[in-house]
Amino acid sequence: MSMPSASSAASAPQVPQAPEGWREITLGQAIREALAEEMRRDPRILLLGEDVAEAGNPFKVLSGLVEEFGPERVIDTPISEAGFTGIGVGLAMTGMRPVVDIMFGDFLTLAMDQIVNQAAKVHYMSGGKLKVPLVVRTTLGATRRSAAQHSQSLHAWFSHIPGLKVVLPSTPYDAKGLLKTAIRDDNPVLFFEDKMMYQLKGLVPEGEYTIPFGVADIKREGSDLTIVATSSMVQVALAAATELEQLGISAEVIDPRTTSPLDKQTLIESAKKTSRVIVVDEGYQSYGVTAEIAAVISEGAFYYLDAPVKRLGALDVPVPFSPVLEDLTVPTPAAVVEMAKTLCGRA
Amino acid sequence: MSMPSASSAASAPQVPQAPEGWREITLGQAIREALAEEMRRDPRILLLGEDVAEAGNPFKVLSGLVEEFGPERVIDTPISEAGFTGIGVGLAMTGMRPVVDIMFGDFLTLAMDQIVNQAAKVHYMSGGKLKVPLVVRTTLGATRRSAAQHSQSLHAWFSHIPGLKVVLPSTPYDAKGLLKTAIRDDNPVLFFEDKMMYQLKGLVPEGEYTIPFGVADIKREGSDLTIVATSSMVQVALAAATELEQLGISAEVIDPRTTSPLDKQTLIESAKKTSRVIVVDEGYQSYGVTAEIAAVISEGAFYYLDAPVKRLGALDVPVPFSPVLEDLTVPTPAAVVEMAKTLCGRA
Amino acid sequence: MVSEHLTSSEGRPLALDEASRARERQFWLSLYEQMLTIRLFEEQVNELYMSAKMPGLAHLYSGEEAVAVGVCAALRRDDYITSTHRGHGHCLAKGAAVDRMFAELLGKQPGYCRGKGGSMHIADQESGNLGANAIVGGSAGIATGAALSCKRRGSGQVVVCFFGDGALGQGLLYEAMNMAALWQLPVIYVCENNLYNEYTPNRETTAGDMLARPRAFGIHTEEVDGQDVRAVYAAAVRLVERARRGEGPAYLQCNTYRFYGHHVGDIQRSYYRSREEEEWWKAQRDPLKLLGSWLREQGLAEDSHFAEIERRVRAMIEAGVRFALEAPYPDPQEVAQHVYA
Amino acid sequence: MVSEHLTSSEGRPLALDEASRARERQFWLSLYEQMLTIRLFEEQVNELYMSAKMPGLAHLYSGEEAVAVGVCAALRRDDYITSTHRGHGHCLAKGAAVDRMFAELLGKQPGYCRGKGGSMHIADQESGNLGANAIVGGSAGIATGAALSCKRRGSGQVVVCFFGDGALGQGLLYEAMNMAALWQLPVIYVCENNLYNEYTPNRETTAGDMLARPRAFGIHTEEVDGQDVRAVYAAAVRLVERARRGEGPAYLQCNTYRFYGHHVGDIQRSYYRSREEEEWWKAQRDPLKLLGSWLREQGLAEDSHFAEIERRVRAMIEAGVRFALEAPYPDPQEVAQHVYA
Ligand SMILES: Cc1ncc(C[n+]2csc(CCOP(=O)(O)OP(=O)(O)O)c2C)c(N)n1
Ligand SMILES: Cc1ncc(C[n+]2csc(CCOP(=O)(O)OP(=O)(O)O)c2C)c(N)n1
Ligand SMILES: [Mg+2]
Ligand SMILES: [Mg+2]
Repeated sequence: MSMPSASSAASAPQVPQAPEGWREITLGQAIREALAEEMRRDPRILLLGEDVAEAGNPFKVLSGLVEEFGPERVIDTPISEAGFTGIGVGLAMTGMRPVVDIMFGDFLTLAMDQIVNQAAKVHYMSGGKLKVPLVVRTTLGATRRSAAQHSQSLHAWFSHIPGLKVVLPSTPYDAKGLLKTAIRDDNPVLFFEDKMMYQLKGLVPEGEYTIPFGVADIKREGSDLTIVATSSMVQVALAAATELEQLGISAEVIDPRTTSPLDKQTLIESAKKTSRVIVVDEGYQSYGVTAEIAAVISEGAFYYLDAPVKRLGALDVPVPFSPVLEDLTVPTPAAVVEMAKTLCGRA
Repeated sequence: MSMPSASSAASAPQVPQAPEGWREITLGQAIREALAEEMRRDPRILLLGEDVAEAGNPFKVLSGLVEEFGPERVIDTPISEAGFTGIGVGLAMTGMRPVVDIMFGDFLTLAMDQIVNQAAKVHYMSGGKLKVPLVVRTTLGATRRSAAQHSQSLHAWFSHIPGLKVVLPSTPYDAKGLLKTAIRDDNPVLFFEDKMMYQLKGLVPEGEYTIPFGVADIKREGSDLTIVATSSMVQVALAAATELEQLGISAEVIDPRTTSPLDKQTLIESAKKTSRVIVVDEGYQSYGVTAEIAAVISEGAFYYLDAPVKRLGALDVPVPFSPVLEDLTVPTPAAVVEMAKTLCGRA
Repeated sequence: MVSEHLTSSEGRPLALDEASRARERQFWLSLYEQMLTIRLFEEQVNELYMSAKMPGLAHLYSGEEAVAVGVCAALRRDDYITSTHRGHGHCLAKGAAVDRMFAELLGKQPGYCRGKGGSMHIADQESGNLGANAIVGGSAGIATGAALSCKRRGSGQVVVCFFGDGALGQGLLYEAMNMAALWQLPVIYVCENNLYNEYTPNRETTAGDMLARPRAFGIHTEEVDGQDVRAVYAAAVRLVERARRGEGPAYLQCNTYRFYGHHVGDIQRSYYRSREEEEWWKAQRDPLKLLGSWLREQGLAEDSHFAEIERRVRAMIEAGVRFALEAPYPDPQEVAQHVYA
Repeated sequence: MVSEHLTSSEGRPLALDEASRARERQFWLSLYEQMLTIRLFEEQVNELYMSAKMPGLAHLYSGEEAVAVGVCAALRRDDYITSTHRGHGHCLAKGAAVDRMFAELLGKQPGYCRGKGGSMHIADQESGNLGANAIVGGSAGIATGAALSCKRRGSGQVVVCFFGDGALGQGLLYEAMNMAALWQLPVIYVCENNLYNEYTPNRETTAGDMLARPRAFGIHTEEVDGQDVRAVYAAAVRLVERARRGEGPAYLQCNTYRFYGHHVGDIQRSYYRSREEEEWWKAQRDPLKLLGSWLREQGLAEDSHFAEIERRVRAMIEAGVRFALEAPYPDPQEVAQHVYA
């Protein structure tokens, strides 16, 4: 199953009426629906985290779940990220399927040992005998005026670690389908939600669906330029693509959806087709996700590229509080457009 | 000041006699000398970590320091990586210059919050008022048959974080000079020592010297191919270069020495000269240091490259215990030679 | 500030000569003024949020003023504190100025952190504030390290580590307390127990006996009514002197309550705490009212004193807000400054 | 195995009828045999290291056998344990086979983890061993999570989390214990207090009263002579039954001693502990000798029993080593297998 129209998902708010069998919901609702449907299907699924029950987590993404599933399955924890992530690992190793909520992606710093040295390695170290079907749901993204310790996008770290899978949904449709896949996966999965996107609306089908990992989605087709964008940056890329269209530049926007596994093939094919590539991601640029994707494309499409692959990540600075500074740290449609114009010889 | 001969440092064991004013020491000794000399110079320097005092740390790198500087300056801690790293941050913010010892690089997972959310951001968040002159010494590298939780090379994570500097010495000369610079730096510095290299010998001058950060070192000059290699991989690259010489391929070996700051200029210049590049690093390959360096070179030397930049990192698997498997996960001279031959059209 | 002040908690007026009475009056009124400054500062913060003039969120300290003020009154200016996401009170009590704090909250250039830190990261080296921390429990190590620094430098400084009851969930705190006890460091862990971790009552997050925890690590532990600034001050003086004498770390639990929501946007609170509970604390346990009543009962202060203080504080707050609203934003190029020293 | 065994610790022979005596003999001799298995297993590990047949290092459990054996004797096969870098004893006591363990230690394909885990990561799902952990304290969360799983599944299983005294330095342990206490989970934290964290005596790393720590979190806490397998077993039975009845977590501190170095390569130990200390423990507090003497005093066993057991164990160990030495290494392609399930 796929979206009725790839680009309509991204620009759903403009669609006057949802097509037959599709509904418009927010990304936050998509997450909640995925959790609720999966929890109905499989009693082994538990949620754990800070303020996940009555409070429904600070972004209200989990509202209603404790009412439906009870406090035995939606569990408020102390402020102990390492501890309850470890508990998630132990649950997962012994027949349960926990979904752990790390309120802000920045707090992953506290749970790194449990995620990286334990969850990621148990299956391998045990020679394939033990499994860790654990989902860690968390956030990324800046511009919420939350300053340096509540604004980071640390997904590159996890993409670097074998044994982990990393998911970066950019639409309600993707969020719902990918979260279901994450929950059914037998491996530890890091699921990053952009906190600025919870209100983003988009279409999802009525019935059940899942989206496989490792399959990039072409959010918009184009022929002059490929923009590879992740999570929050997909909307930025689409906005840039719309502007570029005015300038007669046809941009293809590709969302890898999972950085691990990474659908190298689709990225390379697109690069071969357009010969020009920009990679946009909200993590710090240096040693971030844009580096891997750029390296993969530079190698895989080497003989087809007309210009170097350009990268646009967050500025390499701690995220400042002041709005006038913070807004300078995150890639914008304007910055993508500028880069695209230069790349296409229009600057 | 620079080495009497760049290549002789790397192959020091073959040098029959040290030139006037130079001594041959091991990398472990170089570390110890740097610490001892700096501690004599500056009473604000303290060492903290597990078994750093009488035991001299498990690699015996610190032997003799507690005897000279006493337990007030060489402090055995409980097994509390987060706690004593945090203590290091607090010391650094209030006029001391701590050097914290994280016994195995894998245990950095426990101190991520203190390093990344605290140490790295204090200066910026305080608008430049507070400083964190903290050195975190730790290890990287596999093939010690220590399995998945004692063998990782996690330096890419820290290279990704603005506010941190990351140092990867590959010779006794570099280790001593870079560690002194790290200790004198007013920022948090991650200093990674390859645990297989503590016995590596090389020349150091008698007197005082430091090595600036962000200056790559050309360990061997060449014209057909550039091999960028970090830490443990420098010796691998030099061994490969020697073999390649037999085949008539002249390889330049460049060691960035610090991944943050990264001396992009020197890398790009070399790539422009040779037109072919291999990047070798012992971290997991995906989303690792090789990605950033390859991306930087692919972009910066785009119009000069005859072939795609090739990357050789550790296999993307948790490090296995079994020697027959572990040895397959780390780049070898043979693998570099193979790659170089293909790249130069000799395969 | 570490003079001896009478802290008899009964209503009975103290028998003092005039000079002592004047000193008493002056001291307690200065604490009253600090608490009022925090209270009115926070009112303005809420106002700035409601009128969409402040970016982001803020966690108000109203209701808990006696803790910061009572503890900091026992400190020297060069003593250190570390603070939390709910840090405005600590900042002010330790000596920060209202105008530069407002400027910081608005992301303006004259702010304490040049607008880069914001509400959750105010630091002010000059008044010994090593910074607020948006990671719950995140400064336990920093405070302990600062204490080791004081000890090694022989500076006679002490360190206060403020944190909420929620930080008891963080393992780092125990790691740090263990080392503080082992090395007998001059650090005082001040737990502001306001009964909630965000939206969850701490009885659901905190097993066993809170006070037994620091004690188990060999740390001298006390508990105090965090709404009674005289009691907080007395305890702080004791523990600070102990620490300064080299007798090691202490833990002070201050039982308190936040009058507002977890942050300025937390308006609907009935699902986690009742309006009655809130009303009771505000009516019966307001630290300003409690100190005010005592001062009146003692005949140490009367309406005119309080009116004068309120006028002064309001004027300062107003001027501070105006300063901040008119202050410039940082120059765009500052975004890349201060990443490295 | 959770039958009731008499555990009078005095020398006085027990008054039992013949059937009971036979059961007693059988039970305690089986524990003796397990302890001896561990002892001789470790002797071989040291031997394999010394003769350069084993890759890497290993942390020997010799001297501490009574802890693993006493505790695991109180467990069902489907109960879980988590183990440590010093984990061979736990593995064997929980039911792992000697040959596959040796194979793992040599990095061979028939090893418990196909050679991928090695000494510090042996896991054996079939005997309920969730794995050794090379991160000190690293399994505190895992064990606690497994206990929550047991409770949610209503399986009646309990979990034992083994760790050394050094793990008391890790904050994770307190985070996990807090939740175990809050949620009344069936987990028993077994602290193997062998006095040292690697090369540092734990009095230099552990402030306050160790046992007060779990207690502060509301956890039932006991301490036992870890060299006396009968005492360990009795305590474990009590705590396991408690946990199985749903009465919540417990903490059992077993005071013990490692006879060898921190790891096989730690030969020069005099800078951190004296030879006299080591000799005293080996002579006076060897768990095998202690149980053997008691069995003899009770008239429950005599030389021939012990000789028979030793023959059997030695044969098994020898066969195991041979098996492992002859076993194939994993196929090179296995390197990329099992990264993902
Ligand atoms: C490590 C971490 N986890 C979670 C949060 C989100 N958070 C912010 S404040 C808070 C509650 C803190 O409660 P407490 O320590 O009692 O302080 P209070 O807000 O009551 O003053 C939480 C969970 C955080 N900032 N840091
Ligand atoms: C997190 C972490 N820090 C440090 C180490 C290195 N290390 C291995 S064993 C050990 C000492 C452990 O002491 P204890 O827990 O008492 O166990 P014992 O070795 O005495 O059985 C240390 C520090 C580690 N493996 N993990
Ligand atoms: Mg609170
Ligand atoms: Mg020990």
